[in-house]
Amino acid sequence: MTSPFAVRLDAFEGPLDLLLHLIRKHEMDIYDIQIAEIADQYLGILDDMKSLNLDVAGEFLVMAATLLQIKSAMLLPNPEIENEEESEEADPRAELVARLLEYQKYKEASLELDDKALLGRDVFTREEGVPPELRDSEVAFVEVGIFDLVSALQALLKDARPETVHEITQNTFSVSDRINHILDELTSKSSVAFKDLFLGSTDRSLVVATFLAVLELVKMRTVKVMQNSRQGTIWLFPAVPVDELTPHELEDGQFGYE
Amino acid sequence: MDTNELQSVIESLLLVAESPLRIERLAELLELERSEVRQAIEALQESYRQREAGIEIAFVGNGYQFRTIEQNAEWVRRLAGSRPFRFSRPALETLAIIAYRQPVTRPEIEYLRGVDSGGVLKTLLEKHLVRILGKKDVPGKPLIYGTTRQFLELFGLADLAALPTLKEIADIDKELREAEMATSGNEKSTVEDGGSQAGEANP
Amino acid sequence: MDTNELQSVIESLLLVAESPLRIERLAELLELERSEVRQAIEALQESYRQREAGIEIAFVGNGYQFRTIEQNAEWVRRLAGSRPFRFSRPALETLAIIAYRQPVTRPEIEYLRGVDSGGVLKTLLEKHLVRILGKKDVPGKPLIYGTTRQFLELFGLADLAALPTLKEIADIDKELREAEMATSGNEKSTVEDGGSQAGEANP
Repeated sequence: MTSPFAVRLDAFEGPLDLLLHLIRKHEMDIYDIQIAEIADQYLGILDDMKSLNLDVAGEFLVMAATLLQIKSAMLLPNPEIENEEESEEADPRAELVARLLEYQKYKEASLELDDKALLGRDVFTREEGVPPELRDSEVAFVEVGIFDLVSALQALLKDARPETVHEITQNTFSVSDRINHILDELTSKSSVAFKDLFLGSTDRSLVVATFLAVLELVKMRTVKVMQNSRQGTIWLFPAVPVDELTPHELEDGQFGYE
Repeated sequence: MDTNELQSVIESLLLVAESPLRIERLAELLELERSEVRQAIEALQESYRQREAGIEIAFVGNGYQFRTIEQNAEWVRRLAGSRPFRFSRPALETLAIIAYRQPVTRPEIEYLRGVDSGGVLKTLLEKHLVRILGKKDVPGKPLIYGTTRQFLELFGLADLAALPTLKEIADIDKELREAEMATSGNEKSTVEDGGSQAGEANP
Repeated sequence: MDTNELQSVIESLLLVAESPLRIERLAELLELERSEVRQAIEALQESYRQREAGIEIAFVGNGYQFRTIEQNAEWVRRLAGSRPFRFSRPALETLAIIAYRQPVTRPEIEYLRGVDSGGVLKTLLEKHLVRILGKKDVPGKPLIYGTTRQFLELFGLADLAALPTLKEIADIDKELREAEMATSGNEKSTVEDGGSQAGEANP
């Protein structure tokens, strides 16, 4: 049942990749693709897949339809064509060819990128400089950007009671208190989960003060925020030796309201 | 500060910096002209090269950084007990498109690749190799993506201008044809290799 | 492995090691006698000393490690001291309020913070993180404030639209979730949408 071109679709990045393969295999000029032949080949491969009960991704089906559309368009005589230039513009294959050329360019570029001396694979730098995510794929923590933090904040606020608009929230939790609390936790435990900083409370002022405290500690490079997967728990680690975590710099004189 | 002293100080600073040090930052710190700093760094680079040291001063992500030389990769990996990671092809393709066409939207990436790219995009965001630059001012306000400093550092690129030149199609076609001819006869296994690679884990 | 190569590999290993490397560890890794390793390291140490480099291979805690030389300590401290911004809590709070609520007046900021914010505002103005946008057309004509380009640069944002609002985070999550769920069959329209946009996407 299988054609001589028994190929696995998952070997290809997508329909464009498969088409390029077929064009090359049949030594066609990419600027003058024999659509009928290519379409037959392409559909044959898809049929093979189906007969093997393999899933054919939607993108491949869309391309099949496109090929058939082009094929039929090419069978129709176009009375408006009068000279070469116009005929090229009206070539039903034009868009496909352009896409193939463009795709091939980036595919090639991606292979060239892969040939570079990659940090963490071919070249290395001092440990602090290596993006943590490249150290060890399974257990490595990823440094969290502002986006991730805000997203965590959002998750916490989702459960929060809606605020009464005109009530001025009493700042029962100050940022410097929360900083000191985090530093205490880190000194005793050496790491602490972001969500555990909120004491199970959804009090908005606590959440915001804690969030700002974390941001500030990150800005001071005292604390590193890491996550082992996008949905995973966010962890705080000390970015400095534990004995330097003492909150002595964080007295009210420096942090207090003016 | 004489030339030797300047080079010495720069060596110290490069060793302790957390990320590649920019000329501007060094010049400001040392209260010198950028050109003086650049000259000193270039002399240092040359001196490491000349004595065929195991470390070099690389220009990556618009800054300078000590890195091990590529020839010693195997030993360094042995120290860390790590195996070389490899990028999946979807990740590389998507990354290449974002790198060359940024700012670029997800629909644009998917048009160019011909396949859904949401999953790959998410992975690249998680790895901090691409970032969201904002939203495009067109109907639907799609997010626009670009590469990060980490991307440059990972691929050892000085800046975006250092990306490999996009080749003319004719060149690629010729190269690929030659490559395929060279390996003709084992088409099947090549294809299957490709398959197993594509499925492999991201870095 | 000849002497030069051995030294080169050791240099690489010393650069990337997280903690001082012991002779025993190196010997094991390199499958060499300790004496050979020791000799290579000592030769390396000598070479760094001789060219009066800014870094040295120090013997610390039973192992070897790259360190900056003591004479450059002041410069290294300066680098560490020139690290980007330390925000005080009032500054961070005020900045956040201005960023998300701009254009905003001082009374509005103070209402939200519950305290006088004149001092912080002045600091932020001096640091060029916020600026005066004009005067609000209400009684008293209070000044209105907004963030600056420097603010965007500091936080690595392309523009204010790239500020991570809660809503935007929700959008990204949604977009990426949809991407994951998107499977076969529904791609046609997406692909075509992408097509019309792809043409204007050049960097």
